[in-house]
Amino acid sequence: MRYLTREPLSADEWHREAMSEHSGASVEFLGVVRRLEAGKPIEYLEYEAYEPMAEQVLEQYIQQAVQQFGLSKVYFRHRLGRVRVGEIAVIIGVHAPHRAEAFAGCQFLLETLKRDVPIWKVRAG
Amino acid sequence: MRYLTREPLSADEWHREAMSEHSGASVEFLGVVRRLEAGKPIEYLEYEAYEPMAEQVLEQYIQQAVQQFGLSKVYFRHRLGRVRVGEIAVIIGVHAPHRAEAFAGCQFLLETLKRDVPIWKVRAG
Amino acid sequence: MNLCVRVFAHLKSVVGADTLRLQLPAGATVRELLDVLQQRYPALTPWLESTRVAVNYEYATLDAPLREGDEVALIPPVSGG
Amino acid sequence: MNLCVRVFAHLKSVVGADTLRLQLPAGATVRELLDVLQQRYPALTPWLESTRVAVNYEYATLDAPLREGDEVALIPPVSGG
Repeated sequence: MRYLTREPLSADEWHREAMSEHSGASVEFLGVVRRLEAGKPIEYLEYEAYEPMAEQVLEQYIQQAVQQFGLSKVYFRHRLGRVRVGEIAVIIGVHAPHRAEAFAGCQFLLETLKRDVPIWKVRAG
Repeated sequence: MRYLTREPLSADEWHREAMSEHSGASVEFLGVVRRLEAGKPIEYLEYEAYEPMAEQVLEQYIQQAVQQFGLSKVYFRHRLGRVRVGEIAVIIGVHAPHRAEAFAGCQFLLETLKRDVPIWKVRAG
Repeated sequence: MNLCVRVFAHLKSVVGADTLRLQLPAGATVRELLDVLQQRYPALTPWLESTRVAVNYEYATLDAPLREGDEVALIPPVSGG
Repeated sequence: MNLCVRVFAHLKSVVGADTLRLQLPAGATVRELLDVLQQRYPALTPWLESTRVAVNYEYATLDAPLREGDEVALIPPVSGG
């Protein structure tokens, strides 16, 4: 699996990525499990995926984002299984020539994740 | 100075900031000096500021962003003096309960920087 | 043709399985597949309006024809991130 | 009253200084300050349309009155980030 993992996520790997000399903007989104889910305190969320489809859909959207927004680099990781409060569920990092494309590219990938990538929160505890 | 510095910037300090249990989203923007400035290759940019006013304007906008978008944390640093190609000129990091506020808060601070904070690129070489 | 339909998230407890095996006439469409599923699993009916069907890892329209060996999946609303 | 006006970025080379000293009648406005500056530094004229004035670190309107001791600054279009 390229974009999905059952291991704890850290942004360190993304932060070590060098920027191209033509990239003036880096935008990063981290999604973290909150204490309150639907108004109730929780300790963890559990994520499930239709893994081969999720990987394929992500690959297609990342290629589209690179083309559409001229991104020079994309980093995408989503964790599966049990993710505890305060831990990272998703990392989306992009490099682009300018700020507008960097924000638009990162937000495009996040919105497509929320709409079309077959990953589900299946349990909160 | 709180938000302005003449020292090289690193995002490490921001990356070590803990997230509140009520924050589900972290968005970070890095602005980096590009090789091409106005179509010509450069080695560095030099930034100048009206420092006390820049600090005060930033403080006001950060307070506004915290209120308006419910941000739980804001990190803002802008470098002054000579900044070489590939080095960071500005870091804007925010934590918020949800993704929409996190993106909106970070972009609000970046747009106010570009419009109202008295900092100038005074030289490219 | 024989088809195997994968089921995800809360739909697994609705149908009581994570894989369903069906026999359909050759060339049946996604819509015909859903009709057969509703007959066999009436509890699915209220969920189908918000469920998409994927064929070979791509979202498919209701009139898409199915072929023997296709990997079909019922995709309830996603909630990643 | 005596005022000292700080000048930034390329406006420093337009007026040849980073601080200008002016005498204005008590209660003069930002607009009157800009009129006096244009007379003394005609080279400033094409730049003034895009220049804002800050008084005590806040952007001021053209009709804002000035007081002895105010810190006044000419702010050309900013280009941080």
